Amino acid sequence: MDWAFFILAAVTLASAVGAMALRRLVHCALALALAFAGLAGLYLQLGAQFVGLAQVLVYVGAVAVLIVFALMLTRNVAAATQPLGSPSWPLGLAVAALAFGALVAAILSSPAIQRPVRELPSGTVQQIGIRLMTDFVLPLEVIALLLTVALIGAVIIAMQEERSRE
Amino acid sequence: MTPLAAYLILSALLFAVGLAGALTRRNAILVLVGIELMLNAANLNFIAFWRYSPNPEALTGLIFALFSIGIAAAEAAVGLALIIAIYRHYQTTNVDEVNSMKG
Amino acid sequence: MLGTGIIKGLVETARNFLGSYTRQERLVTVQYPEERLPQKENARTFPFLVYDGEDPIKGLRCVACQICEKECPPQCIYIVKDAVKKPDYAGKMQFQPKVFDLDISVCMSCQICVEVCPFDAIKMDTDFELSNTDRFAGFLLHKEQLAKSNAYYSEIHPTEAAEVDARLAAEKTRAEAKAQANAEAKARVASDVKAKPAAAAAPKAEAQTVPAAQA
Amino acid sequence: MTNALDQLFVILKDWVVGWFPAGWQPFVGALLDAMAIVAVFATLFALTTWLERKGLGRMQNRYGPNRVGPFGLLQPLADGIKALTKEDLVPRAADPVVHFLAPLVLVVPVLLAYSVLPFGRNMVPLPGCDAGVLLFFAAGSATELAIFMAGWSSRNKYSLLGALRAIGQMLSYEVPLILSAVTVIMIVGSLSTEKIVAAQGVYHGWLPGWHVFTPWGFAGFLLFLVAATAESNRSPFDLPEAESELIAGYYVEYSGFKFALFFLGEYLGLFAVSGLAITLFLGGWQAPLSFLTWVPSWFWFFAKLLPFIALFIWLRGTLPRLRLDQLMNFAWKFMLPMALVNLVAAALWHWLGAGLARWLVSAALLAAAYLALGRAVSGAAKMPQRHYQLAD
Repeated sequence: MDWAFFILAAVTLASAVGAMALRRLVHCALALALAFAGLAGLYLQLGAQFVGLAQVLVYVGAVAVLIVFALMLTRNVAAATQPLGSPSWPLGLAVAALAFGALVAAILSSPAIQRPVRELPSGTVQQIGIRLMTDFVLPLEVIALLLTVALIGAVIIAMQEERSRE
Repeated sequence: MTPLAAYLILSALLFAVGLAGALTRRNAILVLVGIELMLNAANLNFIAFWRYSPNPEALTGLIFALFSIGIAAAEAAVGLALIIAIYRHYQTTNVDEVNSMKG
Repeated sequence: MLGTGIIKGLVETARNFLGSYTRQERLVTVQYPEERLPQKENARTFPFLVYDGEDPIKGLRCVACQICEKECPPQCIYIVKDAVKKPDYAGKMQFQPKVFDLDISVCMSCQICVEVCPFDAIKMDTDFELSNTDRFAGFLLHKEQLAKSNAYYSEIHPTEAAEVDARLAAEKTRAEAKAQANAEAKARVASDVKAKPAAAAAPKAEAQTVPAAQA
Repeated sequence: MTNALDQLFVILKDWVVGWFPAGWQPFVGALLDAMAIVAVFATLFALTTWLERKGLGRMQNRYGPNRVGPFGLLQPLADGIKALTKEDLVPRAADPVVHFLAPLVLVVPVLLAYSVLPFGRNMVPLPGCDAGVLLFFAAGSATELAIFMAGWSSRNKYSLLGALRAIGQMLSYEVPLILSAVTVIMIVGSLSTEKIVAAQGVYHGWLPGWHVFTPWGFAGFLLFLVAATAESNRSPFDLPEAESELIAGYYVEYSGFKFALFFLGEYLGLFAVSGLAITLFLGGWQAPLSFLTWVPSWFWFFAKLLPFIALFIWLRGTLPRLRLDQLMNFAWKFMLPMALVNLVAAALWHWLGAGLARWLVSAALLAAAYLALGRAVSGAAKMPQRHYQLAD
């Protein structure tokens, strides 16, 4: 446990709370991007260089920008006057608190956290690549297919209205 | 507290924040943001378990996190496309107002 | 083929780039404060008042007739006529402007004041370096600032000034001739009171010369 | 002697770091690296603004700046003083926090990208970074968010329009940019910039074994160059800024030092991406001819960087701005297929082994793809002959 972890954890949590609780939607999206960046920092802290950088590239570079674009495309004039949460928000908070309590109870009672801490394992890009191309080649192909299908599907869903109007 | 427990509790907190947001906010895009946060909390779990596992050479946690990032990207793209399609129909992204089955 | 146009364009700009170093005539820029283009003769900026003789205020040709003030489309001229006649540069008694103000931030350089002035007293300047730190008072020019000598006028607009000078000189000689004729006539009247036909002819001649002088 | 000159800065850094207690040394070393990068590239930025204005001026048969100092060399200083002393205006409707953060979010990741560029032998600020190229692109992807922040927080339709244009353009051109870099990663087998440079350190006789001297490397280099121009919003892809239509795009509402920061970020991004192009395709700090290896390695890096800057200025002076549909068509209908074909060509090159066959096969594949795609792209833009009633 060092300072880097606490700083990154505090930044990540604060911006995650901001992403969920801020009034302006664009502020939420920007806070989300900061939370993603904080998580990437935590991954780097854990020695997962490749995943951390992929996290920045995919989440900060693509998903956050996508969300921002969606916000721009669905500008809601009435949103400013409406209340922030849905009417059943105390119930939602209670469910979340319950889930958190259950998770913490499970974590603290787990034997896994008592394992001795080992040396920083090396997860070089080359090792990841070799594993991806040997043991995990089928999941990789499936993911590739899924991404292609999702891309085409997203384009078709977003374009549908346009075509039926013509 | 061991480092693994700290990472796991942080991940649980992130998950709870994401869940609370997804359940309480009205805007569909923010519901999606909450889901993204929960997915990221899961990713943090994968990586933390990889780091403190008895045999990290297998790299299973890392590769799972990579797959999860890929799937989350696909999910975000489809989800946002759906939200835009809904917005075109109803002129709103408020999930409480989108309650009729007719298109 | 794709890309050939880009290469052609790159060659063209490279030729211009190198050419600007080897051939001086390519560089058309005039390095303004040090180098200046010769002023065009018909250039005009804002009006100024012409004076004759040495003293700028005494020698003003302006007689405060206020025609330009009335004609000015944006109404940038303000004149207060002096109550008494004062001697001009030649010692002749004239009405003169007590105040002659011209706001060059309002003036639109239309030159109508020059067209209407019957005394060739207001002309267009060519000075364009008028920047000022006071944007209100700095651009309201008084008659001290507006007064510029006839020599300056013939320097900036030589052709026009020559015409004006010739015309004024002709008027002057005609006026002098008339004055002389008048004086002679008076003398003749004084010496020969009985010669009535001659005395009657003199005012008639005077009446004829005045329209001629104005034309 | 030559070795000492080559390692001059490394020795200097080690000497300074040696003065500090052991616990501080990594921190001090990193600080020194960061200071050196900021100092060198900020100076280069100042020099480039001068070079750009001079060069553009000469291409248009003008003098360019020649008032402040000899040959106008102090012009960047005057510009800097002007930017620092100008009033910092924030529009009343603007979102003050986001408006303030946007220039910082733009400049900081760009500086982060420099941490993996090898400026010379043993001169990588972040040595041993296993995923260097990935870090570069990850840092670059944060600039899109900064541009959005600037455009949105200004509450100005021009800036928002410029920001959305910029993001669309950067997302579209990031794909061919990364794909053209992937060819090099595929051949070298590493994401580490140090290993990529080391792989190009072989000489065939006098000639260097740079990647640009292979068919796939040449095509990849050109694709990378075009995509890099678009990524850094340089002319002819400067339509997010488009002075004549969007009056400066996403940074209309910025003034004073924040505006200067945007300018700085843009040029630093340009240098960084040029540095990556040098690393990937032009052998990094390797000497261009085998008998020139005695020249210090850092000299070669900057000797390669300056022609890049000159090329970007030259392109800016030559090409008119593209229209938005032309821009997108070019990205998706030419750049992307070409980058994919290039991947195949690189794979074939690797597969066929040494010999004449791999040269012929990959060159023929790329030439055929270029001709076909080029015809498709320029054929679509061909317009019927126009007739003008009154002019004829």
